[in-house]
Amino acid sequence: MPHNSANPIPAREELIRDAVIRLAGNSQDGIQSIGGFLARLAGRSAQEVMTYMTIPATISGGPSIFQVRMGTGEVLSAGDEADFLLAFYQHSYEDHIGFLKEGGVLLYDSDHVKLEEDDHRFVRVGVPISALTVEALGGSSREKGKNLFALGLLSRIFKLDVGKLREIFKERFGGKAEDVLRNVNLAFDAGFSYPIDNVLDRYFSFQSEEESEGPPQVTMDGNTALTLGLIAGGVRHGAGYPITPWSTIMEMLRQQLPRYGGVFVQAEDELAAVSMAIGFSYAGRLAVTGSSGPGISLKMEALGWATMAEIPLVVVNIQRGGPSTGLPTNVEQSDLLQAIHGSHGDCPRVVLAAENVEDCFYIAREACQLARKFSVPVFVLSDMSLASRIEAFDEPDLDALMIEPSLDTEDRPADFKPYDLERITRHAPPGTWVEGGVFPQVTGLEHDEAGHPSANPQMHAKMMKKRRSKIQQIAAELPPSQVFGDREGEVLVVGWGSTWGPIRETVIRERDCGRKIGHLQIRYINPLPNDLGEIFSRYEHILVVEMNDEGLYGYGQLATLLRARYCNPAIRSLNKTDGLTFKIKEIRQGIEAICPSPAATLQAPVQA
Amino acid sequence: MPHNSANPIPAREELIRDAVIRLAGNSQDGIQSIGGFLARLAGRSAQEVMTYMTIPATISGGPSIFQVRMGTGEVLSAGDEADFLLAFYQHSYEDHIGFLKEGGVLLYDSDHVKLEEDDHRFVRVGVPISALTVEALGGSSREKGKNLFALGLLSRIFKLDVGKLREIFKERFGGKAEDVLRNVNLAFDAGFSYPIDNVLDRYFSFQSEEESEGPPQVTMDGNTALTLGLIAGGVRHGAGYPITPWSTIMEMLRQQLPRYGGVFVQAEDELAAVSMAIGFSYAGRLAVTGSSGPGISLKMEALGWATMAEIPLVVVNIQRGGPSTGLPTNVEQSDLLQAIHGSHGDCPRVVLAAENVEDCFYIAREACQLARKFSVPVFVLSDMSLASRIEAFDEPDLDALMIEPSLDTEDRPADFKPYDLERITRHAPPGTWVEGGVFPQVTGLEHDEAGHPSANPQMHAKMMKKRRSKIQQIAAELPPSQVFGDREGEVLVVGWGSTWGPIRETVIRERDCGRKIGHLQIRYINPLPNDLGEIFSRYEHILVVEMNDEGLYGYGQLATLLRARYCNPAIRSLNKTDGLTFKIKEIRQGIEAICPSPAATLQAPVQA
Amino acid sequence: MSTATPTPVKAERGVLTKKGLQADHPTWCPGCGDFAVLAAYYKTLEKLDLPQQNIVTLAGIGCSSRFPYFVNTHGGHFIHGRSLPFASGVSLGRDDLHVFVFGGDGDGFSIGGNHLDHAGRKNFRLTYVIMDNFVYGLTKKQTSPTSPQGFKSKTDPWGVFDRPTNPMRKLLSSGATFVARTHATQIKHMMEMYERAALHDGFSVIEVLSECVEFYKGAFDAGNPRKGGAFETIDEEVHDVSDMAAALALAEEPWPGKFGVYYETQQPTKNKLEKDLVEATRQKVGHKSDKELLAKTFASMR
Amino acid sequence: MSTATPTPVKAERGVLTKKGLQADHPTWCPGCGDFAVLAAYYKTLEKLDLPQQNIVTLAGIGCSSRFPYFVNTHGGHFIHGRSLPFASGVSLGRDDLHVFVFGGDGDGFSIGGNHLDHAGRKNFRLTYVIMDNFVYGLTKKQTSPTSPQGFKSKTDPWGVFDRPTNPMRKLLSSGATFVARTHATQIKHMMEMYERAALHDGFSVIEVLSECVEFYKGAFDAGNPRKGGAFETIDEEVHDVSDMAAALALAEEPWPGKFGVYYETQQPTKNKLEKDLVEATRQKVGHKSDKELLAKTFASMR
Ligand SMILES: Cc1ncc(C[n+]2csc(CCOP(=O)(O)OP(=O)(O)O)c2C)c(N)n1
Ligand SMILES: Cc1ncc(C[n+]2csc(CCOP(=O)(O)OP(=O)(O)O)c2C)c(N)n1
Ligand code: SF4
Ligand code: SF4
Ligand SMILES: [Mg+2]
Ligand SMILES: [Mg+2]
Repeated sequence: MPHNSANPIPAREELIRDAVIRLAGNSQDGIQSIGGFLARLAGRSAQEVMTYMTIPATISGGPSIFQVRMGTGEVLSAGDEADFLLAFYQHSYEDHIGFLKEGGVLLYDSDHVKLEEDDHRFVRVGVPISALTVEALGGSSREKGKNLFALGLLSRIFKLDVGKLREIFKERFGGKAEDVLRNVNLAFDAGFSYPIDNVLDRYFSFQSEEESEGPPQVTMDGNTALTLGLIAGGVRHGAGYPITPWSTIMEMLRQQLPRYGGVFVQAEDELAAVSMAIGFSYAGRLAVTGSSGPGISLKMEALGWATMAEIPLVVVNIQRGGPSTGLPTNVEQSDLLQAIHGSHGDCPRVVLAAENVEDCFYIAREACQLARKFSVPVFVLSDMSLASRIEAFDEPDLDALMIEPSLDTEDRPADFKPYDLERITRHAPPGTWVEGGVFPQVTGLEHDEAGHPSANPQMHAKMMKKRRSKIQQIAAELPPSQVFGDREGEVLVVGWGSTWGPIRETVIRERDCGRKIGHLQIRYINPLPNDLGEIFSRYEHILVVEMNDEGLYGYGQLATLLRARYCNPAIRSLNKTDGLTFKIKEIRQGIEAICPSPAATLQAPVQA
Repeated sequence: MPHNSANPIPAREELIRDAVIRLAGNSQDGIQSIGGFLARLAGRSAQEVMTYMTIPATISGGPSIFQVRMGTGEVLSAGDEADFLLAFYQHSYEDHIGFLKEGGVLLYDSDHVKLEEDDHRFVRVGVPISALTVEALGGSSREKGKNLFALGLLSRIFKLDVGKLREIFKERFGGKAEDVLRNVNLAFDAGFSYPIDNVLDRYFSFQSEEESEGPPQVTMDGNTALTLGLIAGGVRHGAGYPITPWSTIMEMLRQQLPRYGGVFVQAEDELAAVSMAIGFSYAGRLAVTGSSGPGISLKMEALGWATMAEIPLVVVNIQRGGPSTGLPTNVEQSDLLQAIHGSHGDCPRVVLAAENVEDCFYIAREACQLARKFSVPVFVLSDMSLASRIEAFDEPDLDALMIEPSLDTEDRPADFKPYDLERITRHAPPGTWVEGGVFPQVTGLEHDEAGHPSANPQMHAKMMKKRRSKIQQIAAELPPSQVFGDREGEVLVVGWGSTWGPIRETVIRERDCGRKIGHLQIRYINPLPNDLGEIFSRYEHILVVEMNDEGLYGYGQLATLLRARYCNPAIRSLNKTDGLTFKIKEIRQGIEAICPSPAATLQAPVQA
Repeated sequence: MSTATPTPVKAERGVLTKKGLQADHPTWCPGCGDFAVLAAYYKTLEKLDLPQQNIVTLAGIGCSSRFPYFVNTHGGHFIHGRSLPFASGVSLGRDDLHVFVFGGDGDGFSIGGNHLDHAGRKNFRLTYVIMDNFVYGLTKKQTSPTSPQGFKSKTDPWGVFDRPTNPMRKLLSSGATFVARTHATQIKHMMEMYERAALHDGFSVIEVLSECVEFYKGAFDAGNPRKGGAFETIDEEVHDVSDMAAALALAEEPWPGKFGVYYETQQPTKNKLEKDLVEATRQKVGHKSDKELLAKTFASMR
Repeated sequence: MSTATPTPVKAERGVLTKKGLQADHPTWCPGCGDFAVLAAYYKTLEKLDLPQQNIVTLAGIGCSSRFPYFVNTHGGHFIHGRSLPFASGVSLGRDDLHVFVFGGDGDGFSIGGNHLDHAGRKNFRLTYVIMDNFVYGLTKKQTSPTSPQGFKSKTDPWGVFDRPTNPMRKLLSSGATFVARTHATQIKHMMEMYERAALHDGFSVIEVLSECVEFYKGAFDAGNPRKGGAFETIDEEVHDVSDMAAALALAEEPWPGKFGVYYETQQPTKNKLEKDLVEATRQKVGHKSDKELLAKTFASMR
């Protein structure tokens, strides 16, 4: 992080590699915006950053947290424990003090929080945040601006780049009434100039990192990255229905697509949404639909049609806690088997899963490519934690990645068949002229090559094969799977989706302790890559880590697929369904349970 | 079969054990009714019978067949080849002559069919069926009655019990205008008195069997049996929407339930149907909903609610060819994984599958018991072939089996909790008084024991366990799995649903050839019985036979579950998706492929 | 006939009171119109003094649909848009219950719109209250079918341009046998509508304008005299509530339109029609026991 | 703006003829009313002489919905009840196409009823023909929402007792901008309705009474002069087609009611509204290329 010479902080500072800061308050307090500002600042400072947020399920607000982890190395998870806790209220303090690590700093609003007297595990710093904010902004502000006051405090403690922060404020609030930006700066300055020196004996400063040569960093949450990935992949049409946490994708598409000449429709329900999206695709406009849990269930019938009729489509599922209405604002990975098997009949389709925020962009784009190339519906699985988590990543190279959509109404020859058994279907949308003037039928009934209904036994078997083979061909074309860490050894930890970060961090730590261990995150879930069997054979234990239920027989959903395919009893599961992301500690315990290592080696780092 | 002394047929007869008779014509010709009469007659004669029917998918009719296999031993499948073919039209002859075994009898309507001159593999018997029927009934009848004429012919050839047949006519047509029954008898008599002796040199007669002591036989199709099973299980309420081949169940329930004080509603769609059924169950009336493929997909969201809210429900799926609209009048077993995994989230429920027509009754009844006892949705899987196939079976003992429904609005104590973690939920429907006057909430949100929404991580984990454990408890209570044939050996053939008959017959024949082979039909698919692993360990090969696709990796849907659970690579698959039931030959070839036997031994019986 | 009849009303239960009816404290935003809808429901139940264990409060999904948690009756929080078929099953399965359904405009007119049409024409005996706030509250400000043109939502940031559903025309068209409209700020009128709806023998539906202060502040000021609007009620001396064409014409009136009962007719309920069928059929089969009836069916298949 | 525009109309294509429009021989029962509906469609297309490759014939599921197979245009046979949102996507995705949708009363009024309401109010540019036969044909005689009371179906063997949907009231209530009614035996009238619907710039819907000879013979004789019925058409000199209340009143007339255009209004189509939005937005962003636009978005997130 570049040093800001205008910053008048004296020198008693401590260099740190990364810091986990948890902000705990109510959702109305604008906790998310402090988090957002910090994340963006980190991105602009070529730092890694990851955020983690919980939102109350009720509208009227309620307890909410935002956790930021920023650092100069690679930041892989939001952190099991916090180095700093900023508590706005008594409940914030009580509910979250358990997350503060021993020796950590507890900052609290002394106007609202009363501490337990005899708890001396932490550095305790009380600041009358509410009173000082009201003072700074004038009495009418009803404590609004506390978040900016707190940001000022943090900026001072962490020697943040105030110049860059003010730029970010300007971008964010510049368009609004003038006094909005002025108030922002007033509140911020009040925090920044608070004499924190008197109560805190250290400052912190992130180890400076070479300003890298690479592309600039961009900072956004997973739903934004996914949306931009769809646009880069050439999606210009779509339809959806609101549901948390999918809604923000549909809102952004609705707002963005008109610029690109496209349109997104808020439909009357998810059945209409998926049907309309299929209509767009049938008309030659690769389309997206999406939802979360309940809404995805409603799309199952129509999705079967897209497989049968061989129409390309991208389907996004931002998973949340289930079953049924479940836990709408918690994370879970329990819709995997539905994505593969949720429609009636043998209904092959592609299922991909994004590893992290950056990957939300790349996988969405790849989904578009696969959908088009193989004329098939492609599921993109993300989840609540990726949806709202903010991360910084290298700005994608659009010169290489941008796919301009095109409408394929090229003439078709007289022998054109919509369901040619010799070829992968390439849908001819209306407007396409067919030499000889016989136009294609597209249908959800089993059909012959011309699209006419057929219940001929051999034809059904052949068409089943046609639909299955193209998915197998995708598998054949997949890049080799990438194992991180040891290429053979005691344990291979396997995950999918957003468990990527915690697993990676765990594996790094375990290797530091001398364990021979690898990490494989599966992005292509249906079809699975063909090289997994060989990879699995190089490890004594395969531990599949998933945020879903252990099921009736003690293994999770991805584990079901892998065990069925490889009949390898070394494939075992680590599951949980508590609505929270995996902690490093939990995964380490899971590894320890199937493959204990000498106690002494492990003890220390697990506590770290 | 008892000898009918009024029957004036001379003695040149051949005793046979069973006969496969295929009737091929158009659906308008009333082919089904000949089949139905034959089946009922067989049932009344303590004979075994099985029928097999294809229906054209279009309304305006078209080629249709009905195949009857009757015999004195146990009849397990409808037969790979026909002993007799009765062809009404040229297309009937051309399309079906391939099914007639060499040396078999080809009866044909010489008014409509012209034979290939030089094909002398069969005994060929032409009868001017159309002309003689018109003659018998008078000119105005537009060839109606041909079916009864043909039945007359068959009665003569097979020495059927004409007295009993006339009784059946009377029951069937007695209520109608007098001349209807007269015409029936006229047409029948014309066929019966046709001098078939002049052209056919043999008669056939079924080996007579001791008239058994047991209960009388009843004859019906699978959908009827399933409907009666629901009634015996205490279902008095339900809702559905028409779809082939589910519709006949809903029609029968709609007609029958009012007698029992119940009601069945034809809803506006499947989403409404499942919701209404859940409403009945919530109100304390165990209810059924059902559909086939597309309609089942539409129920997935609401079914998740029933799992989450812990409401009992019976869900019937009469499977047909998929995906999408697929093959509405063909058979397939491709909705199994959807039944288990089709709803979003980890959503445990019970899935049962009926083996044959008789089992449709028993399994439907058992589904009601399980739903009630464990307050959970229970799927009953049947399929198109069971739905319309007619079989005779022992009349169930209602004294032992009948379950009278009761409304459980017994008072609940003051500490009553709708989601007590210590107990299996027993739903308290409205009308129930709770001591202390605090009434329960029932919900699809994750909740605490009182039914109040809760996103507490530990509570979610506990409730997931509660919902999972009761399904595991069902597994613990299942009866031991029954293996037929060899208790250990080379091959265990495993099936589910309607493949029971063809597999059983195959295994009998294979054992006759000296192979050490067993048969296990799995009726409880979710949860699976706990003793399968031990059983599988006693065989070299486990062959899972299913009418669904081999999937991306070469195994079917039940095989996926079994391979995942047991990680036993000996579990392999025999699949097909041609919309037809398995032939004995196909299964034998599948066995041969994984486990070849000395060629000489096998050769002869396969041709048999 | 084996379908057991419900247990008799408990003697020990007392008179219904607001306190006895309160359950969880509502999680709605302070100022949300839904509080008044709830208060009026409590009062109506107190007035009607129904047996508490026979009252059922059901809902779909939405802010408004959290209703059941706040009422101490048997409660069911179902899925989005399907509360009507769910409630219809409850009503038809148990004619002794008093079934009330609550939900939002998205729940009722968007995803659930078709069920309204069919529950209406089939005339299930229940009361359905649509708490219309012209916006999606729970999912935070997307366009609803009733959002007026020009309203700026997250899915129409430039202002809604699709023509909205005409709620009263939709309700009338459904065939519902009691159709009324009220405003959450007009407690007395709201209670009157509830009471008439609850006493109506058939499918009764009420649109209540209930403001979402978080996402659509001031939406219904035009119908609120205290905010300078006009709360014009229907004069049933003039308007013939049994005249469908007249009711439909009322529905075409410009915003904010009229409040009160638009339409009411007496038609046999689905509950009664099915009950009559059961009675006629039971009569025909000689009131045999279930086992005898089933045995007879089997015998006919020998 | 990168969304490519469609290829121009082929010069080589000839004038549309019945022969060129015929495809598979219909699988309907001999005498089914649907044959006439098909014939009138051929004739209307001939008369309009649209570019053949730009005509799209779509359907749900049902006897009537097998329509696309019998017409030589781009055709899509979708799933039961969802043909309207499917077709709306086709229309909105490609404003150069001529989208026609066919389906039955079950498809349209039962499972698909909600989509009608929303496609109507959003006014997608397409023509929807409901081939109403008052019964479920394909699934063999169950009650349909339009089955009249007393009709004996397999699900109401004692005669339907639920009140049926009033089809015209439902269509009008949806907000469709062109609503008409015709009878399959009245070819000329049917063609006139088709043509006006096809030329209407918006969501046009026609109910055509098309007899199911297999399961509901004689259902529409009352509207067929050759069977002693009355085919009374609407006199547009008297009936103001732009008056919704008048149209709704027409819908309340007793069976067999009137035939012709009940309602027509000019409202901006969804197609146009979205196109205008695109144009205004493209203007605002300076008609930049897709890559430039996306790059700018990324840059704002640095
Ligand atoms: C199948 C399904 N789709 C979407 C959602 C998300 N969702 C919950 S409530 C709601 C709409 C809320 O609006 P409204 O019904 O008007 O109720 P309000 O919150 O305004 O009272 C939506 C879309 C869901 N829970 N289930
Ligand atoms: C989701 C779903 N439910 C049910 C069906 C079965 N189904 C096919 S067509 C149809 C209704 C047919 O009636 P209608 O729409 O009036 O068309 P018609 O055959 O009378 O022309 C039904 C219920 C289906 N294909 N898909
Ligand atoms: S968001 Fe609106 S509808 Fe929901 S509780 Fe708040 S004010 Fe009420
Ligand atoms: S069943 Fe009826 S609607 Fe279907 S094709 Fe036959 S006559 Fe026409
Ligand atoms: Mg609302
Ligand atoms: Mg119809």
